[in-house]
Amino acid sequence: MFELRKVEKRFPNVRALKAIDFEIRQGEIVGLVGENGAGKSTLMKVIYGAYQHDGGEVLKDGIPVRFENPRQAMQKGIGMVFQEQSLIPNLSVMENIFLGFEQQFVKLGVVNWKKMAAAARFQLAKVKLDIDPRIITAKLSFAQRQLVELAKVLTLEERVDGDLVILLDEPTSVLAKEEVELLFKLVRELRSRAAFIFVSHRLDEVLELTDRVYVMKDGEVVDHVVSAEASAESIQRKMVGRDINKEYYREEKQLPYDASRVLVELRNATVPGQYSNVSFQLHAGEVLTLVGTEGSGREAILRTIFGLQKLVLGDLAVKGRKVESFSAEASVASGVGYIPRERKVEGIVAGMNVYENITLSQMGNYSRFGFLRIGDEKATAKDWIAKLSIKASSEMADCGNLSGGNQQKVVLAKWRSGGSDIILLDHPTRGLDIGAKEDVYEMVRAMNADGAGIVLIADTLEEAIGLSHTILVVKDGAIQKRFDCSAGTKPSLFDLVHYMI
Amino acid sequence: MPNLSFRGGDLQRWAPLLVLVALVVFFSMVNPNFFSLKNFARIGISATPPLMIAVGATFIIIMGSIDLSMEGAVAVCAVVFASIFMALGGTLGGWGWLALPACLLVGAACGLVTGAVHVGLRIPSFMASLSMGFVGIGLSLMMTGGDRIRVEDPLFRSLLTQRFLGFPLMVHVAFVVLLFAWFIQSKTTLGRNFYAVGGGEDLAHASGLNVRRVRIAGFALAGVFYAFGALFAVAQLGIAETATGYNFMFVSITSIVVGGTALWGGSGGVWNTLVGVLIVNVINNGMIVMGLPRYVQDGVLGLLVIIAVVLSTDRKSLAFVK
Amino acid sequence: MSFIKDFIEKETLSRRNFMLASAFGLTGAAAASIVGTGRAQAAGAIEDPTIAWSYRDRTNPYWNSIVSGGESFVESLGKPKSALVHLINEGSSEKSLADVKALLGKTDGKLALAIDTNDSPNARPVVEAVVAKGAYVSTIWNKTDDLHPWDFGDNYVSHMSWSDVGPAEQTATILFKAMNGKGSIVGLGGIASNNPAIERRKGLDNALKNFPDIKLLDYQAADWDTQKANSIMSSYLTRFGDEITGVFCANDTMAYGVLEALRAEGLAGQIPVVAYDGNAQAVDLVIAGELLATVYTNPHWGGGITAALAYYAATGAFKPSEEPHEHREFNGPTILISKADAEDFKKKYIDATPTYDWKDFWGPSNGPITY
Amino acid sequence: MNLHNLKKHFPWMTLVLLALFVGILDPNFLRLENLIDLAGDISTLFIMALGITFVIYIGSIDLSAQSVANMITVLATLLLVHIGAFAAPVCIAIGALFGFVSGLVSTRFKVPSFIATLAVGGIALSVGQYASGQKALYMDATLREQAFGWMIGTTAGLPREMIIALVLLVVALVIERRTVLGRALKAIGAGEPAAVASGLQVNRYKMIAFAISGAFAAMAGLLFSVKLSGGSPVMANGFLLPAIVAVLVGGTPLTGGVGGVLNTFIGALIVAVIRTSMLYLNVPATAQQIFFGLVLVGAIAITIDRTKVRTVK
Repeated sequence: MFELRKVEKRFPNVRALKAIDFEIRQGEIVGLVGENGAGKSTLMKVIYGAYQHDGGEVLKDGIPVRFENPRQAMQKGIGMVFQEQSLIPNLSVMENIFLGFEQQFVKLGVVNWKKMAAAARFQLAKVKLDIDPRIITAKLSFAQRQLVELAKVLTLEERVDGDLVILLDEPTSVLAKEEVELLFKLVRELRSRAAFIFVSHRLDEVLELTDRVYVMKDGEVVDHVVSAEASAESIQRKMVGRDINKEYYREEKQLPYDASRVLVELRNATVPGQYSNVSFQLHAGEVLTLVGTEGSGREAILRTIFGLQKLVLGDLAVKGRKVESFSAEASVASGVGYIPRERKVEGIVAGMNVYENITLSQMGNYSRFGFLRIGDEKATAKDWIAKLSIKASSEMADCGNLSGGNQQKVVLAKWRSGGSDIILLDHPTRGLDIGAKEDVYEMVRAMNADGAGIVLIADTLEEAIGLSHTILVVKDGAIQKRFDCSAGTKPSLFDLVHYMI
Repeated sequence: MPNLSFRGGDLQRWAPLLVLVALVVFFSMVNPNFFSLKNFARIGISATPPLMIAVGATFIIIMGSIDLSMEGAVAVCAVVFASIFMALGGTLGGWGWLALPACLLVGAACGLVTGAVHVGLRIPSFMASLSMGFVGIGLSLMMTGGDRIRVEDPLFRSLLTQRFLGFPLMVHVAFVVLLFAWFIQSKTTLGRNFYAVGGGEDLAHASGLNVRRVRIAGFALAGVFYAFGALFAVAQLGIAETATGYNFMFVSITSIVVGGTALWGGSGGVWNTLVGVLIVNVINNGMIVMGLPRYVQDGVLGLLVIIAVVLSTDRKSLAFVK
Repeated sequence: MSFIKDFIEKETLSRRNFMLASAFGLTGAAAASIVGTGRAQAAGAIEDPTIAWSYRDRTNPYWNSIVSGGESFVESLGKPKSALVHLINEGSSEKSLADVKALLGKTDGKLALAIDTNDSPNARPVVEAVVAKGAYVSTIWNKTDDLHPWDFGDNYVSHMSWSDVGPAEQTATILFKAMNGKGSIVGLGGIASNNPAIERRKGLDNALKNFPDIKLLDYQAADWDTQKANSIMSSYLTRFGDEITGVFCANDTMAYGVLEALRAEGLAGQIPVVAYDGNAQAVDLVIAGELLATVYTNPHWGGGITAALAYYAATGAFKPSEEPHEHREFNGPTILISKADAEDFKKKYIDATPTYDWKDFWGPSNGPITY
Repeated sequence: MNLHNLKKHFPWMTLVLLALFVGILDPNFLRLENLIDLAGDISTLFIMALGITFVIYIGSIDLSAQSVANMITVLATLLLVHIGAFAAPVCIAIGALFGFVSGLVSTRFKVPSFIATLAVGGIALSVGQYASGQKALYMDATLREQAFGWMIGTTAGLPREMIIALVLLVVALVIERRTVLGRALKAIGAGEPAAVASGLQVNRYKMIAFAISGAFAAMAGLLFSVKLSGGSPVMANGFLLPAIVAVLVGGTPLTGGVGGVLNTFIGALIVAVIRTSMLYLNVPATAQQIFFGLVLVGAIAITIDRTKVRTVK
């Protein structure tokens, strides 16, 4: 029903898609997996019309088509559910659903809001979401927004003849377990209305949901398997092109921490509305993981340690000294480094090159009387590029053009080269492919070995368990349970979930 | 708890109006003459042309762009209107009325060109509109050779001279135009699309919205309102000239922001702009009414504008401000 | 017939140039080589200099009249109007100076410049730049008191200003008389630091001394701007209400704004207003009785004669340094226009532009500038 | 060298092409002496633009520069009588103070810089008007010569103001390229959240950027008042838009993070060439604004590097 034949896409210096063959039949759910940079997102953009292919052909119902923009793709029944935040926050839900297609509600130039609301309710019912369509989108939860997004794409059903193809780009990455279940149930039910292309890093989910899976690597489809017959390991091997080390989280390198050296101590720390009565110690060489759902208060704790949020009650002591004035600058000066979740926004400065990014937090070390010693900066950057095997053409490369994993390495290098020994990791592996994740785990162990303490908010519970010495389960702003997580005594997933919900 | 914060947000929304009320109360206390129908009518007259211009620019700012071409556009509209008006007999009684729609069309054309330059050449609106403003001033100069065109038709001037409920006709007509703007803002697809573009341009584009067309349409629409502003300015002074457009650029944008429409787009609207324009005009009128020396007026206006904006910005919701 | 006149004129000029050149003879050449660049031309050495007028803007009737005079002069030389180069500074002293220097560069000093320098401090650098290039300049309105044409030899030809104190006093007196010598007035001034704004205010103050029963309620700068004057006037109406029985405006364009503010309240023609500049529209308003009086400064003549002075000095038709001081700093003509003579005035100066002899440099002028 | 790499060279290529174009129509234009004069005359405007560059570089805008310069022409003239050459540092400090206040209002109270600087400019205007007694003031010739004589005249055939401007350019360039401050400003312009998360005191650096802009505006005002030997509260009128245009035409976009002071140098020269070209091309008086606007659109369309700017607003 929808088919790509030998599709090519070139960018200056890059052949992003090489002779892609891809097919989806009515009512199918097809998976699309691959490491970052394998060409998944380029392929998706070609499918929904954001990019135009340079070679080969795209066929809908056997007829060659060419989409100049997403709107043309939609008119052929191809819709996209974006990974995050593709709804416009300041508009109402119904306006978002019918954005660009308001004409059906317009009479003599006037929009009939009642009619639109009724139509929106009809769409929302398809995804089983019971909200007032007039509500401003910004007020919805993340999961709700995801469903609105799906409802929006499903409007194509009424609008176009023929069958729908809906792309789901990492729809589960920020959803809680039960929300994922709900979504999957919905997608299965909707098979009667549309075919789905499901793009995800989570192979277990891909195998669970889809009928077939396309595996991409280096701009090519390297494999194409039937889900029921495939295993996560085999797909992973195809994606990476090698075996995944059994010791994924480098547990064998986990050494006991130095309990005599307390780096950070929180005592009865309270920020009303965020968390209350939180106490813990972080030691040299320790990975301490805060586990909890989104909004449980773990981010706020991290922000407090970094000085972005002031404590209302209780104490924070960094290396034995009580923190009086909360500021990021003071925290950085006392050795705290922060690796934020929003890597592209808060982690690196796109438009600045590698050495500028690496020294950004510690320009004092590379300057005298306010003047920078650029030679030293470059030397340090070269050092760390080698040390962390950052794939960049040189220390002069623009960080905005690096891949996600290499950007993350630059952020790590920024703090490590500055001698930070208290590292706050907020979802450090989010959106990274397996190879890059392994690199991050490697670095975590290396930092531990150097005596650094790490506060981690992990991407998955497995990651939390694998990396930690200590796990604190946070719920509703309070620490519910402390798990000792030293090598060999690790708790199970179930143990954690029990206290989380 | 969330209920309470919601009410806080609401208070912020009404802040510009409260500032306006506070200013009126303050000036009335200093000089009771301020609080009179006659003075409100005077404020109404001086606020009418800038209101029209600010309303037009509001749509642009909602889109997250900026328009600095109003001085040129107003000059062109005023001069074209007066030229046609005089050529067709110089009175609304005769064929002269044709100059009114012609003026609005010219305004739309000015905006269309600015929008097309901005979108077509992918030049930031700041520079595109600034440059087209120069071109507009130049065009009006070419048409007039620098002379003034006097429009003395009593019928047209009745916009200023005839009163209804204590206010000149132009104030009433402007209010109707304002309702029209509100209608566009809230009841039409185009109006809502401005908010979509301002709320997230790439998202809107990905949703299949023709953002380029919305942008150009926005500039053309703004041009129509500049034309209204030009008409009222001519009605107010009886003169159409290149200088008819002067002083409107910074005043209108200041008014928009003071009214609570954010420069980064996606929020606010024409009612905010009405309040903002009134705040600025009340301050200007009030400073003279209370007898402040001319040389401190610029400074006091600056201070009050800062205070008004501070009060009406929800600072907690902003990560940072450019 | 003008071509005959031109021919004779050219003949005289070139003969004179020839004579001057020989008179300069070796001394001139030696002087030039000492100066170094040889660019500082000897007086009268420039054949067919570029003629330029540098002024504030094109949107003001006053400057348009100035320009029309300049063009009329250029036409008297048998050249098209477009031969006059316009330097418009848009109220920016920086642009004014930069434009002059650029034009000096382009013409390599073969320039006869008439200029209002926009702000009085700007006059000195402009004159210095012109003199350094050996070009010729005549200024009007704005210059500092310590800057004098005679300190610069021939190249700074002349400065014309208008003594506005007297005429402004006259208009104020007319206003006060119309008010029967009692009541209260408000005033609107020009850009506060402009010379004419200051002088016109002084004229008002002088008149006030003679009328102790007239009270000046307030006087604010409206920056020569119609719209600003309009809103200030309407605010005055709120502040002072019926107290206002007369309005003094420092120029016509502001008076238009004042009149419209009055018209909006049905008060046009009921409160006497006086203005300054004598624009066509103002004269019509005087005839219509809405404006009590205005003062004509004959910008057409001023524009033409200033260019003529610079031009003829450049071509050597006369030698400025041989002229007395009162021929190098002098006041322009002022004609008071009130209801009685407005019709006559309009016929003579507005409906028909009088033809001027652009070689009669000082005929219509009004005595030397005194400090 | 592909088109992408070429893009960052577009500003100066535009300048050269513009200059050559005028030069072909009138070879007089390209005489060295003429070009030096041209560059010299744009100096004051350029100095102001240089300061504004720092503010635009962090993604804000400074509309107070002209009013600050106006005020400084008055204050410099007044102070000269009392404290002689010390007027210079005092004026620069006052300018920096006004800039700092703009920055404070913009960062601390989260008022958009467009409005904050416009308002602070109003305050500067009031100060200037009050201090001047609302008239034009003149410097005493001897005092001016003693205190600031070094600012005017020529050295080795170059106008001194141009030399001053070049020195300031070098200073600004060093600040931009070689100092912690410059690096911090770049980070703020290119990615403010990342700068915050790196522990930079973003607000302080922003305020410093505004203060620098104020200081440069004051220097422009000071130089201008010395050049004109006086001051008045309207003397620097007409500086603001050309100065901002110079920054933008040079290739520093309003979104910040890209471009810099060298770009402004090119931009100021482009503005000078466009302005002057009207004389050389005999553009009629009434068409000058149209010409300026159209050439500006053309220049901007060529010089901005759209690859670094995500959406064009």
